[in-house]
Amino acid sequence: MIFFYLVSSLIFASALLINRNALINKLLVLGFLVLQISYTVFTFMHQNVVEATYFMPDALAVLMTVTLTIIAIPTLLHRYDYMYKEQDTPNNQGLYYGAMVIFVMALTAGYLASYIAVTWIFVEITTLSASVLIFHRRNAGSIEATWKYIFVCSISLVFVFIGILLLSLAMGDQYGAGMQYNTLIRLAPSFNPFWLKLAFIFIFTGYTVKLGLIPMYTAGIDAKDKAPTPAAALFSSVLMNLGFVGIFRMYLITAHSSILGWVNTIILITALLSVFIATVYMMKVKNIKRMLAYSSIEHMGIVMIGIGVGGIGYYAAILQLILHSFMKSSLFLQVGHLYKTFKSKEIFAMGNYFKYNTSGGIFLLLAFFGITAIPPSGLFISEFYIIIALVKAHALIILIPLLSLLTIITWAYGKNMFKILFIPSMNFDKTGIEKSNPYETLSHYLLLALVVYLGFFPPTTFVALIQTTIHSLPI
Amino acid sequence: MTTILLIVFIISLLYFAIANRLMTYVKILALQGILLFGVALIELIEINVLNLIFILFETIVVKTIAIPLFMRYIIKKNKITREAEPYVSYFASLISITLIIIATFMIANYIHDTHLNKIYFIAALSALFSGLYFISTRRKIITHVICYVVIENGVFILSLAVGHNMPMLVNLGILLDVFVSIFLLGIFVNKVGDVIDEGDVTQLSKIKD
Amino acid sequence: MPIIEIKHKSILLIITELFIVIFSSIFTIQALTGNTTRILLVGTIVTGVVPIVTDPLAAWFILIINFTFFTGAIYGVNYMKAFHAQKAQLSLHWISYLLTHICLLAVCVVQNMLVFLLVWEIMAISSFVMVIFESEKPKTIKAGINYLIQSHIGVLILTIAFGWVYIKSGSFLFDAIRIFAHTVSASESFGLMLLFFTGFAFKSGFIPFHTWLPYAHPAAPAHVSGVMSGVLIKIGIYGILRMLFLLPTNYVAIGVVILVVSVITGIYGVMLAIVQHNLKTLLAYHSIENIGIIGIGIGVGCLGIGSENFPMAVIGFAGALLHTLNHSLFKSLLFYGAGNVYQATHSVNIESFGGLIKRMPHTAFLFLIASLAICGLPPFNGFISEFLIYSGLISGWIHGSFIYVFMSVFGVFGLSVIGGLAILCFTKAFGTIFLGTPRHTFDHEIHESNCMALIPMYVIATLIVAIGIFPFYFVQALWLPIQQFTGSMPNENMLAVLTSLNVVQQIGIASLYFIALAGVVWFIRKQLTKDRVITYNETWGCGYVAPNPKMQYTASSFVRTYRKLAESILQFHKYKKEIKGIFPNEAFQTILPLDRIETYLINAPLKRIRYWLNRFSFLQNGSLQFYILYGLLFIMVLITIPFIGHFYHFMVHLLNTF
Amino acid sequence: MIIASLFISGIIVQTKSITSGRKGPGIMQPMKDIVKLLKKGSVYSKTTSWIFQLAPTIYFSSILMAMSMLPLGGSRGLFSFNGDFVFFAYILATGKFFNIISALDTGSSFEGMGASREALFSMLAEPAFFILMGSLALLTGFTSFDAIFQSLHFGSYITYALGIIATFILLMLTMIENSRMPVDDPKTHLELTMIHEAMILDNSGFDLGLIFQATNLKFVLYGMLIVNMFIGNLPLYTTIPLFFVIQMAFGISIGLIESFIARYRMGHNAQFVLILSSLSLLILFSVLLISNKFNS
Repeated sequence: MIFFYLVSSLIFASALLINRNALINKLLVLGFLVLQISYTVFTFMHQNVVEATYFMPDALAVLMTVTLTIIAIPTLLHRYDYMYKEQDTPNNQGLYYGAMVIFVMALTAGYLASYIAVTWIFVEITTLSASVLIFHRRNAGSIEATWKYIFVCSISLVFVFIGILLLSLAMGDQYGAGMQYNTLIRLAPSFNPFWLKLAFIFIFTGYTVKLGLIPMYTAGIDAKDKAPTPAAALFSSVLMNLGFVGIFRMYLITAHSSILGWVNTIILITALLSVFIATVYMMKVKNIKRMLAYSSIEHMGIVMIGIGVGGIGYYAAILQLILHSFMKSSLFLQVGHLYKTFKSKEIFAMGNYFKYNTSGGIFLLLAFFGITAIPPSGLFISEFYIIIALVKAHALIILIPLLSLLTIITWAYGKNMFKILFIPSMNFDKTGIEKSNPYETLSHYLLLALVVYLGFFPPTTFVALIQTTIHSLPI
Repeated sequence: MTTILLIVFIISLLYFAIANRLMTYVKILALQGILLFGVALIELIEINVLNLIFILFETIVVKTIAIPLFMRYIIKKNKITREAEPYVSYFASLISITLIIIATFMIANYIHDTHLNKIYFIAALSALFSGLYFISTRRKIITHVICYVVIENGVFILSLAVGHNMPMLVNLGILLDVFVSIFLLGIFVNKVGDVIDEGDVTQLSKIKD
Repeated sequence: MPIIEIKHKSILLIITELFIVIFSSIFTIQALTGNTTRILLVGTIVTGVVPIVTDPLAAWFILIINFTFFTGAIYGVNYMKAFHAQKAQLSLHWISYLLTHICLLAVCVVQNMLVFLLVWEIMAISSFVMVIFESEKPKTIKAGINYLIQSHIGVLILTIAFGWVYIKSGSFLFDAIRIFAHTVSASESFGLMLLFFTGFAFKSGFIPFHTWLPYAHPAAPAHVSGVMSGVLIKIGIYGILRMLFLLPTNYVAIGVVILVVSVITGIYGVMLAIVQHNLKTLLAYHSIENIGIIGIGIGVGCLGIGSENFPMAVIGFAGALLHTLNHSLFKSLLFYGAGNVYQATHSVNIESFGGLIKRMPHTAFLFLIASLAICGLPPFNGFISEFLIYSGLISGWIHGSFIYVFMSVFGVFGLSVIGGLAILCFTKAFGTIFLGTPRHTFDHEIHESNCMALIPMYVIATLIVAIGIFPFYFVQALWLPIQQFTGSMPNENMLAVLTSLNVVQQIGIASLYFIALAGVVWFIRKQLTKDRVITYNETWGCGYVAPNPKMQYTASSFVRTYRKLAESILQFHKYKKEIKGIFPNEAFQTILPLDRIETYLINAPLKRIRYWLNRFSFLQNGSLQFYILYGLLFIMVLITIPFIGHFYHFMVHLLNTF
Repeated sequence: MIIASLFISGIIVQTKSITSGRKGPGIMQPMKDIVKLLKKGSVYSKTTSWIFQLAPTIYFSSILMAMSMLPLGGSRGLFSFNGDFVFFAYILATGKFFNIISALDTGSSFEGMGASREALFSMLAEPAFFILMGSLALLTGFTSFDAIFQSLHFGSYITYALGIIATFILLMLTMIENSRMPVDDPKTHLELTMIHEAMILDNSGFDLGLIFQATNLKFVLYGMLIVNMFIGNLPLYTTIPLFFVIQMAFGISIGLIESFIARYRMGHNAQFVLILSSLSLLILFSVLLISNKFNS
């Protein structure tokens, strides 16, 4: 089935590449969506069934795949609403959609991969397809962003590869067993801690480029800034999830070995520093997309703090991850509407959005509360759990800085958001603002509602999936 | 025998540190390719033939011939000045590369592993770190690509070290190497080259906060 | 709501309000007559069971909330007529108004920590949306964000507190707090209580957590400020009371803490209030002062419980609760008065007013009543509650050990100073706004606001007078809520309590007598002076023949003597241009008071933080080399750290060998 | 007591004039003034409103009210309940409030000045009164005027000391409340130095009469407090003459003070007033000392 999926999505991609007709283009996209949805359902049905020896949809994979599919639908469809559609040649359209399809496909496969090296391959593929998306505008800025993104990603992926090699060294005599995640977890207690540590360092450092932590978060910011908003929505949500999957699977391996304490320390320090960096730039940036990108960094920092502190933090981390994906992708989609209204990404050029696009304005208002984890946002629940975990672990040295940084971030967010929403901007001509009809905002509202719903009324299957994901971890 | 080759490889890194012309870099790359070929030949002689041929092809054709030629072509095409123009003086780079190598030796000193010949580890890590070091101290974009290839060589060595256990990893490494190098260079030739006449990286640092 | 016409919108609003009020009041009345309503909602996996309990304490607050919100709605509908242009924003405003009301009610009745936080925060943000209604002014947005952030900090503190309880007890129910108190040590539960107090203090604006208040209130529309300062900050008081009730802790210690903080709050608030020139800011600072008075009441109650002094506890809590009601009444009345003045003159600067009593007599009359009430003067309601607190303090003063006497003296001292200063402040406010001659000529005609605005104000005013004259009934209504706190106490001397509460009846009679007396004297005066010749003339200017409005005493000159005294404590910015030379050229002097606590506690640290954060902004410097370098350094550091340890051991070994 | 009030200021004036070696006007002179004023018609400023006309009435009646709360000897006041001295203080404050705003109503700068000073000083004076009464309450254990005065008996010498200090404080409070020397000089002719007198510049006729009468009543009011402190619960027929005697002494003493103390600078007044508070605190702690509460 996975082969069918991969092959057919490749076919779709290539068809999109060669096709020049807008209608067929639409149809192909819809077709791919159908494929994606059906395959998601399939994985959901056949959990923990090994496919083609290299793939196995375990709980984490299923969670991530469902998230991806839900987000992929609006991101692929909303493309048609954005103002810069007319300046696209059919050629670009085709390239864009082909890359989109490959990207989604690679993400799905990356989640599902049950071999550490296979995950790595698909991460590489996401990098390449992502770079096509970033390059979509073909101006100096996008070239620079693309170049940086590719380069930093390639270097990081080299790190990951080295990590994998070191891991194979860590296995010692048992290399015959193969580098399947379950096998690695099983064998982890007998690993050589020296090699394991080295391997973790390299793999962690490598995957931070996708997850968006220090040290390698840097290129991702530019990518999210320069990519078209739907692509950026994917970058800042599901792509980060892929990075998380990579790190989390490695974490699971280390969790069964003797070096867990050391790993947790590293993760906590890194995560807190990431939140700090995010704060520094949230105060500073004047570009809405970059601001959102930094806020993703902040959220990933919180997630990793949850992982590092353990206990109920594991549950909270995964919850936070998923909710953040929905929240952030919907925000990025809304940014597309903002760009449509104000023809600019600079915050000082925007203003009084509430007046020009009421539905969008209300969404932005609610989304502000959603993203800053102010109840009724579901993120509040996950952060609440993380705070509890920190208090329980007596980690006040983490808790207090974290909370103060979060407060500053909330303030910065509020400052910019309400500038956009209410304060009219100087020398902005109100002529030629096309009214965006409310249905375009509908999907954003749905995603927002999903965040609240999953936060406060999580369905039992959802909770069960998260529980099974973390069941093997020491509570 | 492999030890000697690898030591030569490490020395080539030192030479890389003090070399001041782009062409020299390219030559060093070719040299490293040959060295890797030798190492691979000796190390992996016993694995199956097809795989071996594949690896040798990679080392000889890609690393030794194709990439260096490609580089020369780019340098010619974009009329990049021949000088390397690093940020830090050659002497300083020499010192730091030496330090890196010593550090890797020290690290290797802590390894008690029967499966690994330490010299591989040393060569690989020093190649990695010095490659990173070069990237962050050289000004030209083309040098970044060259240094990336150096890093790739290091990775290749490491994969050779574990190669007899898991050939799959070696092949993967090779695939990555080929794929990414081609990709990077392709972009470079097509896009970056024409927007940026003189391949100075300062022109690629517009986006910042 | 956006579809509906404005007119219908307001009607719809009123109807909804009415519905909410009636619906919630049913339970309230039941609760106050003794039978508490308990409903158990099945929550979700996350929250767990959600008990909805309407006990007397909640009921009392619900009554206050309902009254204030209802009158506020009626007043607001009329006030908002000026803003009919921006339809969408208006409907958003009214939706959030209703939301705030509902959430306030929910906060009172919900007994599940998580849901409590949820509704609490929804209330905060919806009230925030109300505050930023006039959003075209950047100042408004600034004030709104300030408010939002500070209340968020409060929520974070509460979150930590609740999380603490959750860890210990593993349940989100409020009863878990009680269990918590039994399981852990006294000091720990005291710490928890302090956390709660701090968290709620942010909302109710105790010093030093008050700094959002003087910005948010003036920024909001009049009815919103009335509602906010009437009930929204009281909800913090509710939280404190609820936690005191749930968390049996060292009552003496917490009482002392609350009392001291409250006295400081009260004095500081009124001291700053006097020197304000923006009417609404002045009123906002007075809210802080009144919170202080309420807090004194609570402190007295706690001390009473702590010292097993039953009358003291009862009277203290009674005073606190009654003052909560009273303050919500006269403060909303004052804000509505301010709103009328603002709509008539489009200004809130006291210095620019004068002689408004001739233009808007009704507003002036209502404002006068409210001012008398807020100064705690008989025969109005403010006096009753302050009197209760006084007598509570004195009863603690008479029977009780040294610490109680000391605290009570402190309290009495504070309360009397607050009273005096309040009189100074409101003579200033009323005098300069409504009396004398206009100090500033407005380019438009000033006229009394219409009856729709005045009706709710008159309703409030009548209630104020009613409480002043027939306080006993209201105090009776308080009996059950108080017993929630004191029920556990041995109350053998019930008689003393009842007498001490009956006192208020005599006060009522005395007030009546006073009014009658005044009436009689007035009547006599009328009789005697009706055939006298009454001539009208200029004010006597000490022989000066050409008096003009500039000659009269302004607000700032009125409080100059005071300011000289207070300058040591408070902080002022003076911009002055003295008159020089023989021929006086133009000269001015403007004094704007600063909140010293704010300067030192909020602004300075913020500035430092910003500066400090900016020093790290070199990281994303756009050059690829650095990005790679970060990775290199990261790995290097992680690898070398263990080796440093090894190296250290090696050196130690080396040194030992020699 | 009303009767006494009629003479009190006369007595004061008399004493002053005697001490300053003049032959003062008869004791009845102030009475005559007031009666004359009550007969007069009145002149109102154009700027004033109904506040201005209402205020004197309320001022007057507030003082009557306060007076009706004081006990005299055995006979308790019309109203007496626990903590009625709070009511006492606040009802006076009500009167003062109206007095002040009526002054502001005229829009004259002098009256504003007077009003501001009046408000400030009486505000500062309040704590002193409260703490004094409180400490008396602490001494006796009761919280209403008559109960306090009933059970107030000077046992030991220290209580006598207390009594004396308390008397002094009350005396000074009287001076402040009625804005006499040394805080204020009613007989000055420079408005800038007036407090109380400045406030009533524009009142005339009946109102002025009311205010004067109210002022006199106020003297008596504080006089009565002092009186009550010394005469415990004696039967009425003894208290009445005793009362008059003490009132007389009170008036004379005020006269003496006025004639021998110079008026303070306005700046100093605040300190002077605050001194009273500290004094009353002194009383409080000495009371604490007596009813040894420290060790508990």
